[in-house]
Amino acid sequence: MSLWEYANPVKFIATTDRVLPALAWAAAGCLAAGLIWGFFFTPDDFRQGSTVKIIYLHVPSALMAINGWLMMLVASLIWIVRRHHVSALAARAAAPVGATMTVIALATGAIWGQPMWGTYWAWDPRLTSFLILFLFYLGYMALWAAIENDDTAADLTSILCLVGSVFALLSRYAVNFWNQGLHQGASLSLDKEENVADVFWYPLLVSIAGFVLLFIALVFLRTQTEIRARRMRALLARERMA
Amino acid sequence: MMPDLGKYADTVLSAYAVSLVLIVALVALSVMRARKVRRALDEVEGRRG
Amino acid sequence: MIALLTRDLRLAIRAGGGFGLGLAFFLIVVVLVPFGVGPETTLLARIAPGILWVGALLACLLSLDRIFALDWEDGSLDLLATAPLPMEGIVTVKAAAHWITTGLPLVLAAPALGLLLSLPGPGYLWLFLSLLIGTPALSVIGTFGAALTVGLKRGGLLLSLLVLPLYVPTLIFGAEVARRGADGLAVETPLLMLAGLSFGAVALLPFASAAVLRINLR
Amino acid sequence: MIALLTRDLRLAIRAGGGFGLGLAFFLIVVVLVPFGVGPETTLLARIAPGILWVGALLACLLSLDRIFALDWEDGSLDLLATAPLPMEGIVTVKAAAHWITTGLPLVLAAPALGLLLSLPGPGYLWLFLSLLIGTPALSVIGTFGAALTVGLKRGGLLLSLLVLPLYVPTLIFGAEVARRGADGLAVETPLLMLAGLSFGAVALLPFASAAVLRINLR
Amino acid sequence: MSRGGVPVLEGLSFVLEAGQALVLRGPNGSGKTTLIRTIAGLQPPLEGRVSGIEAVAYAGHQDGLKTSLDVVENLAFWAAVYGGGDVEAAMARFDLTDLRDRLAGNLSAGQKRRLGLARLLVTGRPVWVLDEPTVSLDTASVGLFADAVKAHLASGGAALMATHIDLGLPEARMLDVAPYKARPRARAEDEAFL
Amino acid sequence: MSRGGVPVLEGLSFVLEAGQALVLRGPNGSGKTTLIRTIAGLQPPLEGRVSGIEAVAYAGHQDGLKTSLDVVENLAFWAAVYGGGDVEAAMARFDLTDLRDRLAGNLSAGQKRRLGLARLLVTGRPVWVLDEPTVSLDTASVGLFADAVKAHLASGGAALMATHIDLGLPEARMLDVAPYKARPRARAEDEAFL
Ligand code: HEM
Ligand SMILES: Nc1ncnc2c1ncn2[C@@H]1O[C@H](COP(=O)(O)OP(=O)(O)OP(=O)(O)O)[C@@H](O)[C@H]1O
Ligand SMILES: Nc1ncnc2c1ncn2[C@@H]1O[C@H](COP(=O)(O)OP(=O)(O)OP(=O)(O)O)[C@@H](O)[C@H]1O
Ligand SMILES: [Mg+2]
Ligand SMILES: [Mg+2]
Repeated sequence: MSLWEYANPVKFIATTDRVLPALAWAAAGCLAAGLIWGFFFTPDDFRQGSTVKIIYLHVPSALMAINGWLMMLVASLIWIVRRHHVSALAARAAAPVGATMTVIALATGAIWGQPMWGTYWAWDPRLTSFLILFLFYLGYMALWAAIENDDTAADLTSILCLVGSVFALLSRYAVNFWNQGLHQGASLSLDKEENVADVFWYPLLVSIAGFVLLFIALVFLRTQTEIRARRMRALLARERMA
Repeated sequence: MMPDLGKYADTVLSAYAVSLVLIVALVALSVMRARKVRRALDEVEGRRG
Repeated sequence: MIALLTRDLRLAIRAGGGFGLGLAFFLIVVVLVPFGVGPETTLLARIAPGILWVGALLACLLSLDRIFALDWEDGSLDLLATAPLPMEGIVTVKAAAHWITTGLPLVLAAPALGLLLSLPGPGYLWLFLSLLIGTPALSVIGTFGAALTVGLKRGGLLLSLLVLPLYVPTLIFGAEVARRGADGLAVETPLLMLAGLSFGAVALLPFASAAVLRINLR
Repeated sequence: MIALLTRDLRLAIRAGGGFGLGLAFFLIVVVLVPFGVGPETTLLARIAPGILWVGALLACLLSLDRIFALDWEDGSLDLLATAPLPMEGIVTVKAAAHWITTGLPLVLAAPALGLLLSLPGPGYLWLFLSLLIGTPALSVIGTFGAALTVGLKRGGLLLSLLVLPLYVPTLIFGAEVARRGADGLAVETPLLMLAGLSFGAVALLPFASAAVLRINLR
Repeated sequence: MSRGGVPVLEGLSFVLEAGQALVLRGPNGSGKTTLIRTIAGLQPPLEGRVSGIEAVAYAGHQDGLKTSLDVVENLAFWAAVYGGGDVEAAMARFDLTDLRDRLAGNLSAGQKRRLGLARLLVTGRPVWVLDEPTVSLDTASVGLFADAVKAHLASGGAALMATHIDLGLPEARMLDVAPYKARPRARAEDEAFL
Repeated sequence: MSRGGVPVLEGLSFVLEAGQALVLRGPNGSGKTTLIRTIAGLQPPLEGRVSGIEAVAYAGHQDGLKTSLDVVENLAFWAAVYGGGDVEAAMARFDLTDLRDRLAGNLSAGQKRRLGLARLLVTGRPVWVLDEPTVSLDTASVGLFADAVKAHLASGGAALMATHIDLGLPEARMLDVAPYKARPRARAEDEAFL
């Protein structure tokens, strides 16, 4: 059985309907577990005090913000190459989720910045490229909203997503070049585990799992919604023709 | 039960508050729209018989 | 293709064609900034290269919707699409016409406006060069955005929203060259980056723009 | 009149209507400036009130051509002119719709954007107040400019050129209030001037705009 | 009467009474549009005067439709502006009821024009002044339009129309504007300089 | 064939040979514009194919005139794009020579349309595909147009036109598109969703 079968809307809805409840519960469970563990049962950092607790929100949301865009890029490519409607709609469905994740990362980062760096916002490269990512999300959603014909919108937004990804990468380089920055480097790789003490690391992992599951569940749900909305428009159009 | 957050209580709590509000809003909006569209579609399909 | 270029240039200089208005806008942004931030020369001199780049970018941005909108509204774009010209050619010519009518005047005027903001001595050359290299990229990227939004009634501000994040790398490298130049620092690295970016955009984006335009005319 | 206002607001929030795009533009200008002038917080803090005012003014400016152009292009303006509405009323409603869809969002967003430019603490209140008082004047003056250029194809940039000098007094007083506020100085004098200016513009300019519009439809 | 400062028509005069229709004819460029815009009050006459402008409902080459509003919304807006005509009746008259929720931007050329004409009904104005109302209409729609005009006349209205085609309105008077073409002479505003 | 994603026509096919004219008829909204845009290559057909697109000169509801260029400049541009037709001859054919230096924006509706039609002559393309070419034209101008079409056919060209009025072209075949109206069925792109 080929993976592409799930690109059939009906099949997609049927399959996701089956897994959605489980996904939703798993997401809620992991989120609750990770956040409660992190918030109530982890010690304070000797330097950052209780503010380390923000990491359980900040890092997972930042990861999902980036991965959300990546997922949209892949879905756009699938749409361009194979023209599976579900993938175009999945990209559309993911955008608001990714954008919200970006906002959460920005907001928690900004709030964290106040005690750590003495300012809510600094033009640090990591922060700046996140802001640019947010603009890309906004533009992408605005373009979807502005075009009436569904297929035209899918085509145009997927090309925007492609070109945008290239420019997002370029921006990342440009911004790094422009300002060296305050933000800590990536330390979230398995082999450099020692960068974060285990007490923080395990709840963080659970929380990340929660965000990933939440993202998937939301994208499934929203894709279903987009499919249904599309189907409804199709039926109404047919009714009008009759 | 509340852990002692020290002088950063406001910071940590507001970060959690903002994030949870955003997540809940996103989930609520998604679920509401899903319900609405599903209902509207059922109606249209019902009309079709 | 040449007929199209001359037509576009001629339309631009005719009444209401908008030639020189980008320039005027640039002038006015540069004039407004001192009203906003206050008249102190040292402060103005420090922000001069950046403001000039941002001003040029905005002036460029605002004229983008002219690239296709007029031709779309009066039906010329449909007729051009059915004419024996490759879509990539049309898009390139449109970008070139935009650069000649908007980018080039900005490049030429920038040093004069630098005077208004007390740009330091060595800055003039680098400002000029960075704009000369960077503005073609702005036109080409802008043409892509204009192609995306063609046919949307007054897509003007949506266009800005789409195009501005795409402009960020060009702006950063361009302003960096101008700023370092004004401070007398080494400019090679950002200048090379800017040139590479500009070249890449001019070489590759027309294909994306043509694809987008074809979809929009469908 | 109320029908006209609700129609304009409804059109603004429909697809392609441009609601929120002025805001997005404001955001983007504020984001671009640091790329231009560099990331130093102290420098940014000093220019923040001025840049925010200039940014709000530009965002306002760019949406001006929507005020009449769409209605002109599809013939609605001719029809409105022959409808039983006083021209002054039409013009006032148009300005009000513009303020609600553009000015008000800018006012509300400005403090948040102040954060990005590290605006000093006391500045937020005064920035907000000065914009709240000043933006209605911007909308009314802009409506006058839009009435002057209605019917000129893509009068957009010409419109900017005409309107910007008219915006200068508002900008000076408004930015002065915000700047003094940020520095903790007394703001009464410029605030009074700004309020007087805004009130006068709202009370008197619609008559001029109506006259100009009548001439343009002739 | 002038257009772009060039005098176009002169010596033309007529009175339109309740229940009457007047059709303007004349070759391309003879000044029909100019005359109609003058009568609708959109431009002042060079000499002479036009009375009763307040009673006029005007429809020109363009329909003034908002492409992002649907059919009902478009009509309801004009009804509100003119103080409440009957939107449903107007839609029924021009066979638009089936299209009621379609965005105006998605109508075909003839459907758009029908919507533009339906606008006249909701104005409730007695004098219709129309410039080429039947452009893009097929025969059936021209018939709908002719019926609407007849009903309007019967209820005491009047109509002035410029058109090149035959409307199927035998009771309408014809007026050919060609003979009133202005002698070549100075542009209106330039008189002081001659 | 579809418009806005809605299938509009189906099962329609014809061959147009040199020297032939085909007039499309059908009520408003029956899909003439859609068919014509498909044949001009502006939109892909849902099913089936159109051959000979490279030979087509298209003129739609809008004339694509630049209001700030004069008559000669407008025509000369299209002549250059298509590789040099005879601008003077085209102007003479549509009686535009007197208006040659007038800006296109200052022409009346019918004069503009004549200019739009003159564009066809300078393309030098053998197949004309026209959507309501006679809108706004008076009887004399319709005659000019009919003559132009006849001359074009005589010189081995072909023409496909959608129109609601009688063109005075007895030799043209008629095709009513109404019977080909698509059965109500899935919107083209939506098929996957039904
Ligand atoms: C608005 C401001 C901020 C944004 C947009 C932001 C963005 C990000 C992003 C994108 C990541 C993920 C990096 C990765 O995994 O490669 C990250 C990780 C992180 N951020 Fe922030 N950040 C912000 C502010 C802050 C502040 C103020 C702090 C604390 C001083 C902070 C501490 C961290 C930490 C500790 C990590 C985890 C790094 C790691 O171990 O990989 N961030 N942030
Ligand atoms: N802005 C202008 N400047 C100069 N002359 C103009 C202008 N507008 C129109 N004209 C000329 O005025 C004359 C009358 O134009 P008008 O539009 O009234 O004609 P019409 O009778 O409506 O023609 P049609 O049947 O083609 O619509 C024409 O010769 C036209 O070329
Ligand atoms: N963008 C669109 N979305 C949905 N439906 C559309 C769209 N454009 C046109 N239609 C519909 O498609 C059908 C065919 O339209 P088309 O313009 O081809 O008709 P036509 O035969 O040219 O009519 P007319 O004589 O009025 O110009 C109409 O019913 C129209 O309402
Ligand atoms: Mg006319
Ligand atoms: Mg049609």
